Order: sequence, then structure tokens, then C-alpha cells
Amino acid sequence: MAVLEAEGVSKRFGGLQAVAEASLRVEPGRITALIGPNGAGKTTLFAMISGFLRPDSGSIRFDGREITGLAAHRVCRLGLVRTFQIVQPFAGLTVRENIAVGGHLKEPDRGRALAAAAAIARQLGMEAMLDAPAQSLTVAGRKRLELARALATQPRLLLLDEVMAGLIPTEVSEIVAVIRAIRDAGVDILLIEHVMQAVMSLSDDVYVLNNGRIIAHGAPGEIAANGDVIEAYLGQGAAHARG
Amino acid sequence: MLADPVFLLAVAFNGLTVGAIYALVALGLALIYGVLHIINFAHGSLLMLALYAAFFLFTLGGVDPYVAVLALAPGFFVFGYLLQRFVIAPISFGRDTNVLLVTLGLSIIFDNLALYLWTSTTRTINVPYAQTYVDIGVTAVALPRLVALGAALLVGVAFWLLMTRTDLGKAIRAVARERQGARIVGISVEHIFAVSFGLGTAVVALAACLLLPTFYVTPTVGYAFVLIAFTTVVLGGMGSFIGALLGGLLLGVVEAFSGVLLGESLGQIGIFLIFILVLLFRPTGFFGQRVA
Amino acid sequence: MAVRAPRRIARTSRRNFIAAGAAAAAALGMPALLRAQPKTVKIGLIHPMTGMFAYNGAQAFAGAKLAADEINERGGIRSLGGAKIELVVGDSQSKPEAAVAEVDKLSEAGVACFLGGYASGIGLTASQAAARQGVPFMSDTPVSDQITGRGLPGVFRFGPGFATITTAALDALVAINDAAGKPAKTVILVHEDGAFGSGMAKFLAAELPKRGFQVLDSIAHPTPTRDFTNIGLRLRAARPDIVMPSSYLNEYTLLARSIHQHRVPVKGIFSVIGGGASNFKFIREYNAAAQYIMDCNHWIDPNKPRSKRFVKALEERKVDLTYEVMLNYACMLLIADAIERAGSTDRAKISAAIASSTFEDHIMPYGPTKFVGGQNQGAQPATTQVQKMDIEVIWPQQFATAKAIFPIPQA
Amino acid sequence: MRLRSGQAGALFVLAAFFLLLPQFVTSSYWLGLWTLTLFYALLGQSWNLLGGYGGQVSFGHAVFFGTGAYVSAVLQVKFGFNAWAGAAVAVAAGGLVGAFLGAVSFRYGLRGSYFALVTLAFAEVFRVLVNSWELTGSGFGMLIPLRPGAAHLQFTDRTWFYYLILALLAAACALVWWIERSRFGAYLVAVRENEDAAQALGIDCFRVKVVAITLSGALASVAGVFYVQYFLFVDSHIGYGPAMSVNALLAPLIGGAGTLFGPLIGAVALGALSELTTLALGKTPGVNLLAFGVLLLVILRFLPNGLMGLFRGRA
Amino acid sequence: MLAVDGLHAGYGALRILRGLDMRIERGEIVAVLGANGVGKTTLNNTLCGLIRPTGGAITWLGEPIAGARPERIVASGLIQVPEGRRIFPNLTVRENLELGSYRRARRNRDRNLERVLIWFPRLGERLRQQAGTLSGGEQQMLATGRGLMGEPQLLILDEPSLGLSPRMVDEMFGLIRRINAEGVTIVLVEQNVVQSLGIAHRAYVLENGVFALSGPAAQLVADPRLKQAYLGL
Repeated sequence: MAVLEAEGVSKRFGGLQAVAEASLRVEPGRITALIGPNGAGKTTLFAMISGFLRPDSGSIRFDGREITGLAAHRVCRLGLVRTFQIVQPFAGLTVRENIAVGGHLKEPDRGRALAAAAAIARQLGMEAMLDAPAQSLTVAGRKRLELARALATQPRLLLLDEVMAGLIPTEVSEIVAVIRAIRDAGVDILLIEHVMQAVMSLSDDVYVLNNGRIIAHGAPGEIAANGDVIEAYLGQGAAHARG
Repeated sequence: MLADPVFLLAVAFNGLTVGAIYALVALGLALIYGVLHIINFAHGSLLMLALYAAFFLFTLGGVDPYVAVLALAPGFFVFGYLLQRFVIAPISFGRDTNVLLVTLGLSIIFDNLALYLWTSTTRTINVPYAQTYVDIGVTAVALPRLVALGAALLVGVAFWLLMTRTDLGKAIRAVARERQGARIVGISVEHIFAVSFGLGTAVVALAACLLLPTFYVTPTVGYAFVLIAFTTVVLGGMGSFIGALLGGLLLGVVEAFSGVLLGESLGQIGIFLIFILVLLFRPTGFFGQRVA
Repeated sequence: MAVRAPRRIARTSRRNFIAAGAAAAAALGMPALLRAQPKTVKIGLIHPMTGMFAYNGAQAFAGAKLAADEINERGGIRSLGGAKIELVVGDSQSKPEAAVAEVDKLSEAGVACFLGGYASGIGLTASQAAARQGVPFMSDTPVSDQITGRGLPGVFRFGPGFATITTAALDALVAINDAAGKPAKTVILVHEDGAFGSGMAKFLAAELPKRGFQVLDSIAHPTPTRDFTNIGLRLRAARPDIVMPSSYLNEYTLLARSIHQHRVPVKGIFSVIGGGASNFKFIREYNAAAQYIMDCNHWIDPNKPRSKRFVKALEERKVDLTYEVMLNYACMLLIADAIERAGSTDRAKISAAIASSTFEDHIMPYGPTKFVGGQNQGAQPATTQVQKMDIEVIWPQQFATAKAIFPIPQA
Repeated sequence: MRLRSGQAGALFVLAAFFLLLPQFVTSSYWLGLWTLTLFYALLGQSWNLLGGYGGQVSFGHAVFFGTGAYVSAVLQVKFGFNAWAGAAVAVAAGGLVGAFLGAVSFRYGLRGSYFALVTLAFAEVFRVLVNSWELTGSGFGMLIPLRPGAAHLQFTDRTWFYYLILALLAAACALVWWIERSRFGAYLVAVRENEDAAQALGIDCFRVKVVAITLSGALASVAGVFYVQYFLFVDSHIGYGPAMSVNALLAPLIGGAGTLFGPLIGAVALGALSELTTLALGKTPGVNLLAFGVLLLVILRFLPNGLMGLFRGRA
Repeated sequence: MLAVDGLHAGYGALRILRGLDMRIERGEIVAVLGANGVGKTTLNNTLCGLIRPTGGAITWLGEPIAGARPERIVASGLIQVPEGRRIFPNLTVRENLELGSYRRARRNRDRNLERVLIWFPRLGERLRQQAGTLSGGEQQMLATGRGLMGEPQLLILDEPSLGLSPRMVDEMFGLIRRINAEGVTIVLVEQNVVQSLGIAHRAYVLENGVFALSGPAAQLVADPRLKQAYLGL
């Protein structure tokens, strides 16, 4: 059974059809990627899955349970946690405190949550910044913090929204390793990503969203060869230029 | 009494004339809130200062308040402009809580400066037309009240023209919603902030000149209007100029009727209940736009 | 901050020591030494110098100051070797908690007695604090009957309390109405919604029917109120014979203007401690609206020579003639007299001297003072009426300077 | 997160200072001033819990203060309650008003200025109501009869009032200290910093805010109960007027909002400031407050994070 | 025309641009390419005075403008069409366009308005409509039109193809070429690599705050490093 199933999900903002009849499935034990050009509706789809937006139509099931329209914090408590593309740190708090907020979902004790936060930071290579205020972090640091905080909630399914954007290649490969490790630890992952290198090497399944519609679905290799996808990505004419 | 249509009409009309003053005071506040997104606690104190200015122009210089408008409105514009640009903005660092404290501090300063300079004596002026009553059929209205109502409507039209027909007005509206975009087309946001504060202050000066013939001035007179101005601004939709004007007129009428129904004392509750209900159920007010 | 206080106490006690020495010197007939050592008796004034009641506080201070200046010019407190009265102002900021802090502060600064209060809420808390410190407290204008009704030692009120004023007001109203052939039958009460106005209205609403008046309505309004037009309209619609307002000065002014503006056809306006009709400023500025308004209020006995001097002195000082000035002036004279008789700055002795006071040389229409449970028994208000540019006393008869003009002559 | 030795030392000095203060301050004026300062610190701490830690800035904290004062006064005067029992009910009532106000305004998603204004409006509604209602003494206000004795929460020796407010403030600080170190506190701060992120991490922002405003309301009503027992009088302007709302936010904002000792430091600083200006300039009405206003602006200009910013900046 | 030397900039402690050098000549279309978050928008904002650079120099028409106020930079003819359009949603389309000439070319407002409406006829149909109600593509046109109202000497277009349908993107790029042909120098900041290179004369590729590649567009199109950077192919 799929961990996550979205079926025919649509969302309209005023005159703009942000997501149209999008369907996707996340299978257990796999890393699923959602790609597409800017403005394609990926983040909107994420927001609907995680309960931040209510879809106009369609249904979302998590672990076989209907979660369409459920409030975000309830979705999170079921084990489905998202990160934000535009990072949303608790700017005034330290890295340790930031992560501990996530940890508190399962751990009421402050001391233990803080200790767990340190452990997660170590796992993500952030131990040096534990007591730095979140607002002093670099883009890469903030992305990592976003991931660490989500991870601290001990989720079943992690929705990662562009955690690699803006990272330098070495940082990207570090994060790729981290994400793999998370998957191996039994957390399923759905990610939005622009850094194609990472998508190709990480994911087992790729969905391509363009203008709010899923235009392709398949293994990374198939997707890379798909003319529609290349065109959607590099712009019109790219498929020919390549050939 | 309540079944008497003449009485009710008189109450309604009176509400309108009172609402005209509320509208003007609120218009200034709405402008400042709408553009700068700050709650100006010194607004009542500015009204008080303007009332004193008009009072002294009359008693010392023999200038009629209606004539004094010509000097006070520009004068207070400059005052407001400088206040925002050189006091409020630099001290508050753009933080909301600090803006709150700065305007609070300013109101403490103004109120006590007035107390120190002019003592706590209640001052009124005696202009011949204050005792002139115009019979409008249902009731006799003091001439200054009619003038205030007319002026409020006129200012409404003038503001509407300013906001829609001039580059300055368009720039103010642009800054109110999209500061980054405004900077990109070369609008100095700091300047527009100060201009808005100045305009808001100028309107308050106008309100003061209209109010003085039928009212009084003391160092604490502003408090009588601050809360009502906030209510008006919320009712009209935070930052909506037309909303503030109509909201003020409406509140005047509501106050008049709830005063008649519940008594002036308990009747104030009508205003605040409206205030709360609007905040809860239609926080954009009746004329504000929904913010995405 | 903490260390300064003991020093202050030390200073006070040194001064007491000098005072004692000076008294001894006086007894030994050494007047030269006395003049070389000018002494003062401190009186603490708890007045609202800032905040909502700042005007009233300033007026109250002016009254106390005038009295103190007169006493000092005439040689101060003789029994203390000509000690001068020094007024120490404690600003109550129109707030009880500030008033209490000032009472504490001035107690420690060695004041012999307090004078002040102004509003009932402030007076109640301030007098309580003074009682705790063992300093006598003379209330000036608070009318709440609880001021002296609580049995606090050393808390006095020279002026009349609530029950006295209202009863007197009703007597005056009935008498004036009877004299005119009972033209008035209906009344509307207009009052501010604080302690003073609400209390007044409640009492009047209960008492007026017993005296043959029908109360059509009782209209409360807040302080400040921005607009009185609606009340004017209501009055015009209800057509009462008499309107009885109880409000502070600003609201009173607006109300009188509104009644005038809407040509409410009343036979009389009779206020009870209405701030306006007993104020010459109001009469100067709104003479038309003020005409024939009657007011039962704290007021001087205008026939006393001292009152005439008092009024003249106020004119010289450009101080408005209001009841705060009168009562504070009179209270200060009373306190000075008590200290004179006590012959000491000892607070308990002053308190006892006030309690046993039979002081008569004041400006109020009270007769000799007689305190029972802190309340001056002879205290009573006067009823005044605005006639042309003057405020005439029309009741009680023995103080009257003019006859009441009632009902208002219709033009 | 546990106390560092420096902090423990500072705490010890602070506690010793306040506990021993009455030994040195024999002047009842100064003791009264310190009592008032601690009272303002308590009121500020209640605001701080909601506004400083939770980021929900209230302009109407008088609504809780007044409820505490009025409920305890009415219960004693009109229903013959014992003062202590009345106090307990009053504190519960303050919490209840907080819960109600929070439930209503947070349910409708009010934030920032909107929330601030709605609290202001509620305070005004309460003010008008108690001013018109017979039970609450209408315009007279409530005067609590003098009944000296600890059983009636009235002390003839005002040192006891000092210790009472000190104990109440210490308890409030302990509560805030504990919250700072609890899951709830972490959630509260998270909600202040970023509601979206908080929600994404499973925090029920609505519930957190309602709990915070309930606690804050209860604390403010403790201050209200103290006020009314100390001065034995409250009326609508004192209880629900805007002045008390301003007092509630001034101390924490000056001292440092969202810090444990911000309200205390702010209250002490404001007290000292107003004493100094009165001492130096108190002769003419208004001048001292004028100077107070100017100094307030100067502090804001140079210490935008409040006085606690001095310490934090160095850390 | 525009020279950038060793430019550093960032937000607070965040350092985003770390030493950029760049030259723009009159009449060119220069593309600045790069993935999300590499600092393209920071570069634009620094050029336009919205962000004060922490180091380096910007020389515009022979004058240093690093750290100058944005209104002065706009007045001198360096105008940006920002990412996310930043149109005034509460103003009408016409008012938006009029404000394009708030600081510059106010006297030629009517003439320029006509010109913009010829380029973007769809805006002409909606002059009285509130700008916030326009579709994404129309908003992009409006933002571009607004930029042109100020008679820019250099127009910086930040992601003009963002969120547009492929047909609209084609249309947009065609327009950019036409605008350039009328004498406006253009800096095109884009993700859409192929089409941008198709119309640009030269290009810079930004990676983590520094330019990783630069050169004539024709050369870069064929550069395998470019494709790798984007698709990982």
C-alpha cells in the first residue's frame, strides 16, 4: 500500500489554476521526487498534502487514512512533516532550540528534547552551530536546520521542499547522503528539487509537474530522456538543441 | 419619543454632524495606518496641539479658526513630516513595538508640554457664528456643525482626487501595498511615509479648526477622540480612506442612536461592540480590501 | 534610593529639636533668636496637578496658596513663634495609587497635616493612607459620605457631604418652586457617570417623587463626552419643567450650550454641584447659555467681609472663583487655626485641635465648625443663580443676595 | 539550560536584596514605592508571558487586571466572601476572561494590530459595563471596608504587603521560568517566531495561544487582586482604563520583552526614571512627565532591545 | 555602460555575492543564468540600490553608484523589472504604468504609454482593471511595461518567463528582442537557459555568489558544462 496517495487534487487562486487534477503516490521505502519548472505548482501541491491549504477538489490519503482538509498540525502528528522552500526558521532561537521544537512532538521533557536536538544536529553535521541563533546561519545552514527540525519530529513521511537549492556541490552531496540515511532509517521521502543531479541520483520515482499538471512519471532515467520534460525545464527548443 | 420620526431624523442628522469630526480625525489615522502600518498613539495629542494652535491664533492673533486652517494645515503637515522622518522612523528602527512606544512617548511629551506651557485650564473661544443655528426642518443645527459636515465631505472628495489623480496619491497607494515595487520605480518610501504622516497630521489640524468653535481644549482633550478614531479606522477597513470617512459618519449615527437607546453612558458600548464584531467577522472593515 | 530616607528623618527630627529649642527661647523671652531661626509648618496638599482633573487641582492649589500667603503675611502661626506655613504639593496625578505614594512621601517629609483629595476615589484612598501614618487629613471637595463614615481617626471634612448637599438642594428647589406657585412638576436628571454624578442622580431619583416631582428620565453620560446634542434633543422631546445636571465643568459647559441651542423649553435648570454655573469663566464666555441656571454647590457666604476680601484677592491673582478655591482657602484657614491652638506641630495634637475646633473666621456659610466623627456638622451648600453677569446666592435665605428668578422668563 | 553559576549568583543577590530591603528601607514612602514597582513588575510579567514570549501584543491588559480587582472586591463587599477566597475566584475569573478573549480572537485569526485593538476594545466594553452596573458599584467604584488582619488580606504593617507582592512576583517569575524550560514554553516561543513553521512541526498554535492568554489573564488578575487589597478601592477607570493597559506593557518593553527579568528591570528603571524626573523637576506640573517622555525616547533610540539587550548583547 | 568590480553583498550575516565582476555594453542583451538561490536576485537588488553592497564598486555611466539611493539610480535610467513582478495590486493597470514614470520621463508619459500599449496590446484592454486581478502572464507584461515607462537606458529583467505558459514565454522573448532593437540595453536574469541564450549576446553563469562561466551566448549554448550544471545529464 502506498504511504501517500493524492488523487485528482486541484487548487485555484483567483484566476490562476495552480494545481490541476494532480495525482501521485509515494511507495514505502522509496524516495519520490516531484520536479518541474518554477511556478509549476509544486509547492502548492505540498501545501495541500501537508494541510496548509485545503484543496478545491480531490483527495489525499496518508497511511490509508483520509487527511484531506485536516489541519497542518494534525497532519504532522500523524507523521507527515514538511519543510519550507522559503526557509522558516524560528529566527530568534538558537539552532538547538529550533530543532528541539520539532523534538517536542514526541518528547515532552525539555532536557531530553534538547539532547535529542544535539544528536540530530550531529547527524546533519551542524553541531558546531548548535548555540548560534538561527538568523545568523547561511542559506545552506538554514536549509539544513529546516531538515533537522522536521526530522526531530520522528516522521513517517518527510516532504522536503528544495532543501538543496542554493547549496554548493559539496554541500549537495553531503545532504544527499543524509537523505539516503534518513530513508534507510525507515522514513519515506517525497521531495521537490531543482538540483537535477541530486534528483537523478537520489530518487526512485520521479513525478514532473508543469503548469499544475503531472506531465510525466517514471524512473529517473526515463524522465531524463523525456522530451516533454526537457522542454519544460530548459525551455522550448531545448530538446532539439540537444539532438 | 422613539416612535417620533422627527426626533429620530434629528438624532440621525446630529449623528452625522458629529461623525464628520470623527471621520476627519480617523482619516488622518487611517492614512498613517494604511501606509506606514503603524498604530499612532500620538494622534489624539496631535489633535490637542492643533486645537491649541487654533485657539492661540484666535485669541492672540484674532484669526478665525476657519481662516486659520490655511496656515495650520500646511504647518501641521510640515510638523508631521518632520516628526515621522526625524523622530519616529529613526527611533523605532521600523519595529512595530518600538513604534508603539515612540508614539506613546510622544503623546506623553506633547500632553505634558501642553500642561506645562498652557496649564490645565479649559479654554474655549467665542465666535459669533457658534451660536448661529440653522433650522433644517427636523432640528436646529449649530452652523459650525454644518460647516464641519460640509468640510468632511469636501475633504473626502479632495482626498479621493489626490489619491487617484495625482502621482503623489498613486505613489502613496503604491507604497501602502507594495513597498519593494515602489522603490523599484524610484519612489522614496521614506519620503512617502513622512508625507503620509504629514497629511494625516494636516487633516487632524483641519479637524481641530472645525471642532474648536463648538468644543473646548485642554491638555487631555485628545483622549476623547483617540479610541473613537481607532474604531472608525477599523470599521472603515484599516487603511481605507473612503472607509474612514464613511465609517466616521456611520459611527456618529450609531453613537447617537445607542446613546438615545441605552443612555449616553452605557451607549458607548454600542461603538465598541461594533468594533469587536467588525474585527472578528470582517477584519478588513467594510471598505478595506482583502489582503491575500 | 534606600539610604536616603533615614537621613531625611534625621533632618526632620533635627528640625523638631530646633523647634523645641526655639519654643524654649521664646519662653525665655529671646525674640531675636526667633527671627534668626525662621521656622515653617509644612502642610501637604494632595491635589491632582496632572491628569484628568488637572484644572481642579490647580484651582484647589490656588485657594490653599492664597490662604497660606495671607497667614504668612500676618506673621505666621503665632503660638509657634511666627512659624510660616509651607505648602508642599503632592501631585495625585488624578490616580489613587499616586495619591497614596504622595501621602507617604509627604508624611516622611514631616507635614503636619494634609489637605486635598478632590475626587472621592482619590480622597478615600489618600485619607486612608494618611490615617495609617497618623497625619490628620482634611478633605476639600470629595463628597462621598464614606470619607468620614469609615471611622478613620484624623480624617476630617470641612465641607458638606453628599447627603447634606442633596437634602439642601431639594429643600431649595421645593422652596423656590413653591414661592413661584409650583409651576414645575417634572424633572430630568443629567449626570456624569462617575461616583459623584451617579450618586447624585440615584439619590435625587429616589427623593424627588417624595417632594412632589416626577422624574421623567435620568441620563448618564461619560466624562469626557464629546457631544451633547443628543441629550439636548432628548430633553426637547421630553419637555421636562426642570433639568437637573450634575457634571464636571467641560461637560457642563457643553450641556448648557446644547440646552440653549435646542431651545429646550424648560422652566428652570437646577444643578447639584454642577461644575459650570458656579464658574465665572463659564458665565463670561457663554453668558446666554448660562442665564438663570441655578446651582446648589459649595459656595461662600458673600456677605462676610472676609469673603469680599477673598473675592478681590482672587481677582488680583487672576484666579477663577470656583468651589475648589473657596473650600481650600477655608480649609487652610481652619488648619492654621487648629495649629495655632495646638501650639505644636505634633500631628496628634493638631488632629485633636481640629476635632475640637469651633473656628468661625472663614468664608463659607457654615457658622462655627463642629466636627462629629470627622464631619463638620454645620457645613451646608448654598444655592446660586446666574443673573446677568453675576452669580447671586438665592438660598438659604439668610445668605441670599438676590431673589430667585423662576420660572425662566420667556422672551 | 540549567542555571549557570553566574546566573545562580545573580539570582541569589537579587533575592537577598529584595528579601532584606525592608530592613534598610524604613521609610514607608520608599517601601511603598518598591511595593508599587514590584506590582508593576508583576503586571508586566503577565503581559510578558503573552506579549513577550507569545508575541501576541495586547493593548488591553486592563481587561484582566480589572477583572481580578473587581471580582475580588464584589465578592467581598456584596457577597461577603472572605478576601482570600475572593482572591482565588478572582484569579480564576481573570483566567476565564483570558480564555474567552483568546478563544474568540484567535479563532478568527486576529494577529498583530488587530489583536491589540480587539483587546483594547474589550477593556473598554468592560469599563463601560462596570461603570453602569449596580453590582459593580457603577460610577462609585468599589470601596472595600477597612478590616485589618491577615485573615482579610489587609495588613496594618505595610511591610507585609511588600512581602506579599514580592512573593507573588517571585511565584510569577518562577512560573515563567518553568515555562521557559518546558515544552509549552518552547511551543509558545515557536508560535511567536513563526506560526507556519510551528504548525508544520505539529504545534496547535490556537491552543498554545489560548493557554498563554489564560495564564496571562490569571496573572494580571493576581495583580488586580493585590491592587484592590492594597488600596481598598477600585473604579472603572482604574480597573479597566487604558492607563493600566499601558502600564502592563511599558515595563516589559523597556526592560526587554520575552526575558524572565525584563519586566522587573523595566519596572525598576521606570520607577527610578519617574522618581528622578520628579525629584529634579517636580515643581511645575507636567515638566517631570515631559522629561520622562523624552528619556523614554532616548532609551528606545539607544537600546532598541530594552535594558535586557545590554546583557544579551554582551553574551 | 555598467561595470561591476569585486562586488560583495548579502543580508545581515548572510553573505551572498562574493566578488562579482561584470561588464555591460550599450545595446547588448546580456543573460545572467543560474539556479535558484545562487544570488541572482541579490545581484539585481544591489545594482538597483535596494541592498547596500558590503564591498566592491558599481560604475554606471561613468559614475559610482554603489550604495546610492534607489530613486537616484532609477532617475539615472537603470531600471529593474523584479522577480515576482512587484506590481501594485491595489492600483489599476493604467496607474501602475503611470507610476513607471514617477521618477523619470514624466513628460513623455502619454507617448510612452502609447508605445507600451503597442507592445502589450492586452494591457490596453485592461487599463481600468485592478492589477491584482490580472493573470500571471498579464502581470509580467504589466511589470515589464511599467519598467519601460521610465525610458530605461538599461533594463534588468528578473525571471520574465517565470510562471508563463510556453506560448507566452515565446511571446515574451520576442518582445524582449524588439525592445532591445529600439535601443534599450537589457540584462536578462533567467532560469530558462536555452531561450535566454537564444536572444542574448553574452551571458554570465552565476553559481554560489560567483560567476562560474561567462562568454558569448553562442559559445555557451554548446558548452557541456552548462547542461551538466542544470540537468545533471
